[in-house]
Amino acid sequence: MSSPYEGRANKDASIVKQGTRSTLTPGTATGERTHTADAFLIGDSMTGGYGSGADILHDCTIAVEKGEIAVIVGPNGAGKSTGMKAVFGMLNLRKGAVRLDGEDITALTPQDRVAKGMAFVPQTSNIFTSMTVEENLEMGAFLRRDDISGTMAQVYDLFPILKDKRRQPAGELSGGQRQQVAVGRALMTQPTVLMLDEPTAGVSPIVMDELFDRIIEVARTGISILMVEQNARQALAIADKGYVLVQGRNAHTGTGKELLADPEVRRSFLGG
Amino acid sequence: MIGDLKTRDLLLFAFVALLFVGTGIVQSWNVSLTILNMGLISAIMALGVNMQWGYAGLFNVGIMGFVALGGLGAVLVSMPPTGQAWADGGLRVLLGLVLGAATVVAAVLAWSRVTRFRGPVVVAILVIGFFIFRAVFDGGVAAVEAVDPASTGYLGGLGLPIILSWPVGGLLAAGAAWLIGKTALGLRSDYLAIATLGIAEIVIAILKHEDWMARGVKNVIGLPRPVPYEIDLQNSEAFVARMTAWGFDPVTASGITVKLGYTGLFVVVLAILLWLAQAALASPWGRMMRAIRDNEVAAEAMGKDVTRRHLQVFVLGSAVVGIAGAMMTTLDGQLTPGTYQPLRFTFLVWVMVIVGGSGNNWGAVLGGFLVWWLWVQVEPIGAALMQGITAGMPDGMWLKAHLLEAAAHMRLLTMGLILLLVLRFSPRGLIPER
Amino acid sequence: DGHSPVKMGIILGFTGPLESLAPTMAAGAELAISEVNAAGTLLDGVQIEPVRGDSTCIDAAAATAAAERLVTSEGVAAIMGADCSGVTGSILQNVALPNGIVMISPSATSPGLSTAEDNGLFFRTAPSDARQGVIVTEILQENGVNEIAMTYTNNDYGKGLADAIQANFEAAGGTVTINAAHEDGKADYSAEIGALSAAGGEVLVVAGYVDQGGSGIVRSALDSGAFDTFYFPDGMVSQALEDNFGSEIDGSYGANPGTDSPGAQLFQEMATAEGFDGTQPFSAESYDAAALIMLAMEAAGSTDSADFKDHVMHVANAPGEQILPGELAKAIQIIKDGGDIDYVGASAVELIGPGESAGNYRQITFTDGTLEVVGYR
Amino acid sequence: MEPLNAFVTFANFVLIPATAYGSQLAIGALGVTLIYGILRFSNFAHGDTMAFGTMAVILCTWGLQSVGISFGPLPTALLALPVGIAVTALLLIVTDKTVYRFYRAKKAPPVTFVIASLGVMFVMNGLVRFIIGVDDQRFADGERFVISVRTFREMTGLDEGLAIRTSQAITVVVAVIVVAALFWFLNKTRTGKSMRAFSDNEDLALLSGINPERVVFITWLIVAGLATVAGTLYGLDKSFKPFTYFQLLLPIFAAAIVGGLGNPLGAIAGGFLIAFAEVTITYPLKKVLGYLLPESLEPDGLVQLLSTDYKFAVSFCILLIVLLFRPTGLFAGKSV
Amino acid sequence: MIEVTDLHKHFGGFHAVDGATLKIEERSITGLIGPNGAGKTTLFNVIAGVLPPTRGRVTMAGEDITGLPPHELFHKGLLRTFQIAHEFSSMTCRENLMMVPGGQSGERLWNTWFGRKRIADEERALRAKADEVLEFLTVSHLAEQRAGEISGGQKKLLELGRTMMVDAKIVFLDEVGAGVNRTLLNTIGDAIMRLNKERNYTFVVIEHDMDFIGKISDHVICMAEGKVLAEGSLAEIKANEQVIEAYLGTGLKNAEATA
Ligand SMILES: Nc1ncnc2c1ncn2[C@@H]1O[C@H](COP(=O)(O)OP(=O)(O)OP(=O)(O)O)[C@@H](O)[C@H]1O
Ligand SMILES: Nc1ncnc2c1ncn2[C@@H]1O[C@H](COP(=O)(O)OP(=O)(O)OP(=O)(O)O)[C@@H](O)[C@H]1O
Ligand SMILES: CC(C)C[C@H](N)C(=O)O
Ligand SMILES: [Mg+2]
Ligand SMILES: [Mg+2]
Repeated sequence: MSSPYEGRANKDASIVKQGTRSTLTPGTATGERTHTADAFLIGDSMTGGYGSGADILHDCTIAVEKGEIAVIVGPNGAGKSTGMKAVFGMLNLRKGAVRLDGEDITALTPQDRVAKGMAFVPQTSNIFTSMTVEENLEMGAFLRRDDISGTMAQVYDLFPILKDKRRQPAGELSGGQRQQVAVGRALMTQPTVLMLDEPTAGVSPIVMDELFDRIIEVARTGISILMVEQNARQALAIADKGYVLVQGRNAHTGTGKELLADPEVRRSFLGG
Repeated sequence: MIGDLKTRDLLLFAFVALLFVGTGIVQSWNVSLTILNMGLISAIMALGVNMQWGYAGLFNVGIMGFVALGGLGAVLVSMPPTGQAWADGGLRVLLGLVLGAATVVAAVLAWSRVTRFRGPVVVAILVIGFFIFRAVFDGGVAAVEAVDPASTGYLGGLGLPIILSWPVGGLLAAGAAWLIGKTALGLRSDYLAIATLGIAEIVIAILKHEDWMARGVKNVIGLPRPVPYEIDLQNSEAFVARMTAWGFDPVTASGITVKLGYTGLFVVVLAILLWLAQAALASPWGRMMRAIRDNEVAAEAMGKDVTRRHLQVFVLGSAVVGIAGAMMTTLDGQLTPGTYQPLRFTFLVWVMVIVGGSGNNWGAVLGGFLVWWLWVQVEPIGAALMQGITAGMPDGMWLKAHLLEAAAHMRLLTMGLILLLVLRFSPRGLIPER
Repeated sequence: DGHSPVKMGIILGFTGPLESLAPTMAAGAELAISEVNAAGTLLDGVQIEPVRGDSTCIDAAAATAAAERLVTSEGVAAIMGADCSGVTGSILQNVALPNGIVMISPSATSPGLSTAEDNGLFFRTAPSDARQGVIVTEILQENGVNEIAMTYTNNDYGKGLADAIQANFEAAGGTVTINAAHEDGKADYSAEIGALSAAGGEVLVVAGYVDQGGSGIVRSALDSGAFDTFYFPDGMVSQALEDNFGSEIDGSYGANPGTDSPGAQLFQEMATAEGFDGTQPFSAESYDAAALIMLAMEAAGSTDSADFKDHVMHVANAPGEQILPGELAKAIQIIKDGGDIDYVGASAVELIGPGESAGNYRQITFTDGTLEVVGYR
Repeated sequence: MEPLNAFVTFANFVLIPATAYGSQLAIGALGVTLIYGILRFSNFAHGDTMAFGTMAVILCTWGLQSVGISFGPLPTALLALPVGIAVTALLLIVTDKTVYRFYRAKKAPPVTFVIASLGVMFVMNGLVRFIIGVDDQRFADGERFVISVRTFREMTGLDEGLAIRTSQAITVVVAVIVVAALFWFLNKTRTGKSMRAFSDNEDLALLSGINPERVVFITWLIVAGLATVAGTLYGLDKSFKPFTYFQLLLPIFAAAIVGGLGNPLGAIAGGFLIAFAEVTITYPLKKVLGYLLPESLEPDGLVQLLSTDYKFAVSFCILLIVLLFRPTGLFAGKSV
Repeated sequence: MIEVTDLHKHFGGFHAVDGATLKIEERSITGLIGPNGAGKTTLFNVIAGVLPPTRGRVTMAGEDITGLPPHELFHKGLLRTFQIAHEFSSMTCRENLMMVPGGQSGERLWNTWFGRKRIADEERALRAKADEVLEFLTVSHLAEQRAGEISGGQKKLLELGRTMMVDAKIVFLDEVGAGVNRTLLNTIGDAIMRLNKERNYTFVVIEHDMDFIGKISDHVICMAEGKVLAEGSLAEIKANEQVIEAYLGTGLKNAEATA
């Protein structure tokens, strides 16, 4: 195996956390500011909405450190996806900024952000339906000039079913298979930040576990992961940081464990 | 019904009204009314297309064919029958047609009933039927077309008042639409489009070629009118006296009177159709149609019979177009199959619908008036534009001569520019769907 | 001089399938107008101002609207046009007739127009195609042809002409192997040529337009060796044939309205001086149509259609002094002096029956790649 | 000899013309299908784009001819092609920037693009007529025939002749090359794939770092090439006249659709299907049968299935039948 | 209620459903699970008439319904939701719901012109019903929002909401839970159980969330490779080695290390 993740996979996660400057205040009080201003990727005090419609996000901050996993949870329609899109530049922000590694990228187009090493798997229509599975993956690596066969092998490794179906148009796949293609496509970019909007929606438990495993591994290579999850308990379990969004605002923020432990969060957002 | 309109929409209608009033003042009321009458007909056509596209998302590019069928209705209803032609071969032609139809029906039945050797049986029925049909039909046609070909050479019509042809034209179009819909409505978007385009071409080809029906490319001219002739008015002392008393020139007044007669008739038709269309659109029926347009699979799963609804709206829309077609032929006073061109009768109507605002009946109507006005007026506008551009150039300069020479072509260019501008500033149409 | 100019509508298909014929036709008419204007003597100093309108050739509604605008808004006193028979009929019925405006078409040749209701307002300087059918048969038979294949442009002109030819030719004992339509402006005529060649015949009669499908048909027929001798009716005879095919069509022949009167020649010289091609179809007829309108005005002493409509036939026909192109000023003078004229013009106008040209035809043939006039009938 | 004569007649009047016409339609349909495939709308301005491209080529050809440059037995116009393509590409790209880009940004539905393309069609239409006029223009030079009827007869001693025009030969060759190249480009190259990705899911293409403007740019570039080549070859074979080019639009669309929109192979198949339908079904077999059958059985009538008046109708009937059985065309096309 | 006998659905050479035989008891809530690509959705699509079966038979209450079109099945009381939400995107959420009930008199053109009074009454009732459903799904505030402009999870809720607009006999739910907040999903689970008890709905539920399946279903079917792999109570299924290997897995390998 020539995986770039190799050899790091089972190291203690605490190694990765060294050097993070996150000074999260434990606790879950609404509106409590956490010190994330100099995080690796941060959508800082974002306010904005679709087109000329009403604001969906209100002064919402999402951040992730290098090599960390940040998970966003919240009720349906809270603005999680909107927040992700905002971070990726698919939305015009009225206020706030997006910074990557200290650099202000608020004005960059999505494809410029891809060039900067960001990758995104949207929640819906996240595959090229008329193209084969393999072409989907190739498109993920569109900006790469080097040999992509290694990465592709890893993706097939991660999602074996895709290998069988690699010549099939992705539009003919089952719901869960599509989801795997979508995540695979993002992995093909070899990103420094991976943003996933509900990657496990519709995937079977075994694949979901595989996926979370791989996400942890990926994070350990120093890649930042920002993801939205409704399978929140599993997701928060592996999260370094968790955000609860409600109506476009930061409602609770904390480490994954803290949020899991908070009875109110559990009851209101995680299904008890 | 008017209550559905917003202030902005009313302003747009007022603007279009202003265009017509302006035309009346600057050019002449006769011109203004001429354009208005065709505008009314265009509005009805646009309404029909909007039903199909705006309500149900059916991309019908065969409008021309339905317009022509409506026109055929006008001839069949209003022209006097040609006695000689009926005597010589009329019945034979009809018999031929019946045999032809019977062949098709037999073939279709065979296709669904016969189990063994289905293909060969159907082919055999079709081939044999075709030859019998040709044998009977061709002779009849030859006999009919031989009757004074320069002025008749066709079976003629029923000699009824031409106004009756409006519903009949609608029915003809509806019948054709039903046949087409039964076969082609399974097709999606552009595929349906080209299929309907082709069918329209076939309809025109038949109209052009089958002289026994409506004289083909030799045209039927001099259709009777639902309104008096200008000449009769001019010869009527009462009319002349009254107009002179009111201070009008009797000749001009006769023209205006006749045109107002048409306007009145057309307005009634448009108002009725618009009311029907609006009531339907604002009801659960309209909601169901929109649902089907948005997502057929889901609508089907929610118990809506998509195929039937498509057929229904396709037939209705086509019927409306057919009515407009018959009205247009009535207004023209002649049926000239050669003039049916997709650009004019299909794409221009589409432009009306899209510019007006697809999915919105009022939009379609507005588009009908506005675009037709433009279509007629871009000619002088284009010429004026060229005059303006060349005004500064010295006489005799090659460019000036060239530009003025090309003025006629500025017509389409101007049309294109205006279309692009309207679309640019109102991409969803002037009165968008809400 | 106190006279405001009187307008004359020139309604031709400036856009549409005959757009390439329209410019020279309009130029012909405007040539007559400028000739009269230059003289300045019409009705003691009336200037005529041409106003163009687009008939589109095919769109009856647009043509009607354009004519309506010219008549009721521009206030034209007469219409020179329209070109195609279809739109001509509709303008006549919907605009000219109701408004009592004289209309002289230079080119609408459909036999159907002969019997159209016109209140004495409609004339044409082109002959009805019924007449041409006779001419064609005569010429073909003189050339010993007994079997022809025929193709016509699919409109009232083509169909009417083809029917007339077929009826006459068959009545005279000939055989028409096939009489097939072709649509103008189509991309490809292989199918038509295939059918025509399979049917066979000594000569192919192409009742079409030279700058439309007609040339396309001839081209394909030559290239595929289907036919090498053609008969060209009026819509085809033109300089363009020479340019397009040169000596490839040697031995072919045809006829178009025209006379051996020096008028035609004169007109061509005038046209050349003016910078357009006077041999283009119906250019001469357009000149004549415009001239007739103005001469009739002079004869009536009025620019009101109701007055001068009755004078058109009179100035066009004998008795009187013969008037050729370029002699319009002279004609006006003669009328002013109470004399009588017989307008001959560029196309040897002789109006018969319902006010249409009697039909003088110029017989031509192609030798060594050039169009040669061999006689008149 | 008789069967040979029959075959030669059939080839001369059916096979060769239909093949050449089919190729002409095919190259035109390729352009339509490409725009549909990548930019997802039916471009009604394509006929006039072809006219514009051809016009550019003609003007350049005249220039070349006037300075005495020629291309031997081949038409000079081929030399002028690159210039024509460049000019056309410029026009298309300017059009895109001023017209279509706006609707792309707005994510307007395809029908808006279609109607906008109607507007563009009107404008281009006026532009071409304004520049070169409405008349026929002939610009073909070089050898007209690869083999002419007379030569053929002399060579073979048959009664019937057979002609192959240079332009026909070139058209067929070009059609084959172009479709192969396009197919390869779209399916095998990175840029080609990115174009397909863009057409499939614009947002996601963005997320993969594909530059939409570049995709659009390249698309128009190729379309300019296809349109100019198609127009020029057609003009060489027949003649150039703006109105005819507009009329070409219909059979071209029919070809693109019957083959399956968005599919290059489909465009080729569609072109041939339409062309052969037009030419074959209305072809009277009288002459062919005359050669094949014994004297006594020779047909009196034309043995024509349908008169040529219905040739267009026939091709549309075939189109309908194909669509009824394969609703997205011969080669499963897309639909928006 | 529903019996599926040796059902096949082939895509070219690929057998998505490969001889599935199963039985859905009346008034049951059956959970349908299985790995991605097992053929669950395809099975739904075949039963619901969206796809024609290659072979096999489906009966509903003894009546053969194989290959009937979806709209007819709807009127027989068979409803389904879509895994990938199929909202009517240009219509408001409320309209999305109001369009569902069949046999509305306002769906006949004639009535839209001459029976407007009756339509108005019906509409009022429908509207109240729709608002009730929206309320239940906690999305009342979206009533006037275009369905194309709501969040992914909200679309799934709307999918579910549509089935609540009519009295169905049997409802097929294709992963209603995917993308839905777990707290809300619990409420939805309660509703499903209530509809089942009070109104005698039969449910077939595809879901990958075992907690949810465990909470609501009395019977679980696990599919794999187009066939029924195992059947029984959730506990039985969870203990089945094959199911664990193909579907459930053994949990996160690294999670503990991280957390
Ligand atoms: N139209 C099609 N053409 C070809 N193969 C198809 C098509 N639709 C589905 N398939 C294949 O059939 C298989 C079953 O798909 P299905 O959608 O039924 O799976 P599923 O059990 O619902 O999975 P999931 O849990 O991921 O939704 C998959 O492998 C898929 O690739
Ligand atoms: N395209 C859009 N246009 C306008 N409003 C939108 C659009 N998409 C979403 N919204 C609105 O924005 C709000 C937030 O949506 P968003 O998709 O961010 O929610 P979410 O938190 O991701 O929910 P879910 O868990 O259901 O995916 C919702 O109220 C929704 O109605
Ligand atoms: C311009 C002309 C060629 C018109 C033709 N003679 C016709 O009547 O239509
Ligand atoms: Mg979301
Ligand atoms: Mg599924």
